[in-house]
Amino acid sequence: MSDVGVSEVRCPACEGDVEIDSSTRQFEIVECPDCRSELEVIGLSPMTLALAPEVDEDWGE
Amino acid sequence: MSDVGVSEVRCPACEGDVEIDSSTRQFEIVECPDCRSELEVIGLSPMTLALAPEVDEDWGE
Amino acid sequence: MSDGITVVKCGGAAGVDPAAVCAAVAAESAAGRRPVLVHGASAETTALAGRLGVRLRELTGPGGEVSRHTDAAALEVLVLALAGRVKPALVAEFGRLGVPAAGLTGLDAGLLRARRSTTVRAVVDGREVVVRDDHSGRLTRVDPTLPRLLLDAGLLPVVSPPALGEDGAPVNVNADRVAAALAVSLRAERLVLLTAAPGVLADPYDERSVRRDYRLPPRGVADPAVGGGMTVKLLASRQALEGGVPEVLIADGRSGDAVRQALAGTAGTRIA
Amino acid sequence: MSDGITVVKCGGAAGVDPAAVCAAVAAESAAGRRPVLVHGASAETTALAGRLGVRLRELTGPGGEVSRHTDAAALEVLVLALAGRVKPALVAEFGRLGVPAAGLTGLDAGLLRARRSTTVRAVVDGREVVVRDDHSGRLTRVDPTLPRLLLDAGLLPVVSPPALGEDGAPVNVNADRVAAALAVSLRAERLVLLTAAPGVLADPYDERSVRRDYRLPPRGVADPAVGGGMTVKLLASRQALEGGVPEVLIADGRSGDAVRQALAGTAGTRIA
Ligand SMILES: [Zn+2]
Ligand SMILES: [Zn+2]
Repeated sequence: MSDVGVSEVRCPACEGDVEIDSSTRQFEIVECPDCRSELEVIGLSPMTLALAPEVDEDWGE
Repeated sequence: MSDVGVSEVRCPACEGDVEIDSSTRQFEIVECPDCRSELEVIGLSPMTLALAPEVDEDWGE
Repeated sequence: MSDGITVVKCGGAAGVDPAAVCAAVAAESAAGRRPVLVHGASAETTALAGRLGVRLRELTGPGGEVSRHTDAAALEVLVLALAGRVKPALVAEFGRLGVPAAGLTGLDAGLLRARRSTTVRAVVDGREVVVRDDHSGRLTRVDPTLPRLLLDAGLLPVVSPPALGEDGAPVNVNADRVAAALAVSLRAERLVLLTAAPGVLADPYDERSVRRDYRLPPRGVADPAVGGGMTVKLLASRQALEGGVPEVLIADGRSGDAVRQALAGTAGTRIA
Repeated sequence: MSDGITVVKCGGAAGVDPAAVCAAVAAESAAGRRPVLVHGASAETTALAGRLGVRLRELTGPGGEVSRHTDAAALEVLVLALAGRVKPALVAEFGRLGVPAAGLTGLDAGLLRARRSTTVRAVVDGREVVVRDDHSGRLTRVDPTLPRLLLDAGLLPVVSPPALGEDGAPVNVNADRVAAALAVSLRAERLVLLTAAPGVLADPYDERSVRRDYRLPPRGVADPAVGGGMTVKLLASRQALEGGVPEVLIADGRSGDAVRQALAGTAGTRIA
């Protein structure tokens, strides 16, 4: 059982509110409901968002 | 505790008798008391002797 | 202008027989052609990781593609397997066959340069996350000077990842893509990608359904019949064709006969 | 005729700093000299064997000399350590320093051939026995073609055991002897054997007692002050001198300064 709470965090792109539930993990990607930016959870306490990095396409062996 | 018995084996070089005690191990080098040949124990049961191979001098890394 | 170089890529994957590949490639060399062998080490990496107690993790990309997560421990095992096990075995096998071969990794003399993907996206437990400890990346440059020097001296280059990263650390790069990029940069006449199947199959569950030819779609490689490890082979094929390699084959590496037929051009799937 | 080649051998042994050796050798290369680096991997072999759960056994020769028993499992670990760990690390370090280097083992293109010692004598638990599963042996031939090709192309060869045996299987050979034989075959100007001591010591317990010169006795290397790993270095030195290498140094590999001084000829013991 995980305790699912919700916190509201400011979107770094549009300053809108993004709801993050407490089961979210570090480095997870979330989408801003207002501006549709992809955001990365770069810290959990306090909950901190940043614009998600671009995708690097290639994988190795 | 090892049970130390002695067996007599024919020297392959001079046909003299070589005494081998039962603690002798496979591949051990023994010397013939008569002809001074170096002999290798190539089998334990039955105890079998052969002329020991020449020494290869070099070692690796 | 072509000078008769054939780049052959062998797995990697369990099922591809290194001795069979060496025998067929050695015959190619004896016949006066100029083969270059590129290899991976996936089966050996898995085995060695198990013995070393290193857990190899997989990442699922956002598009569903599955790949190894090359964290620092996995990179160490990968380099051990590629350079310390598969390559010496292949080079010794060529030596036994009387074909002088020389092993190279991408670290040698700037052969393969890569840009490490410092951030990759993956799906872990259903959640998309950013992974920052991955040591794989994208080939940025191939310098054909050293393999060409060896070829001109009558030697058979045996090439594998890793590549050298911008910070001087090894970077895991895909060996099929290495083979394609090397074929382009050496202006090879042919690229032969060996795999544990007879080629591209019309029905993935029926090995008799091998296609003689496969035309890549204008974009992507999407075809419901083509999946798994074949996707990266098709991407590598496209890269080679677009780079001017006249002939690209995907063929069976599981037996000496199969490899000989592939090198003779009488088996496998020709990609166009 | 000499063309300015210096063969530098680094351990192997714990205490010799690979980054320091690379920096000093890279500077040598930048100064227009032509270094060749030969390496062993004893510390890495021990570490890797521990992680793989492979027990490395030692053999005591009839004369009391102690050596590793290279059984099949030990050979596998040794090749992993030499070709899969130490060599990629050295080559990547040279890459980081902007010096194009290429890694070679004796398996490459017939570089080092050896005759495996199928039977060696050893003392086990006080009894002299014949050991038949040893995969070490004696160098029988060095082909300088490949390292010379690399040197002529401006590359720095990074060379190590194993050698290729007569049956096509890898054979463990001593890296100091590899360095000496390679120096002879390349007609090197200098052989520098780096170790975890400042050179040959007059008093083995006092590092300040380093000899500036050491004259080898007419036969053997017997000298009560010289023991352990120094013996094989002196045997290798004799081999190099008898083969026409004009200058042989045994010097400190434990710091960058020490290696630079050795390469400048201002530190270490000059063997004659
Ligand atoms: Zn927003
Ligand atoms: Zn006798």
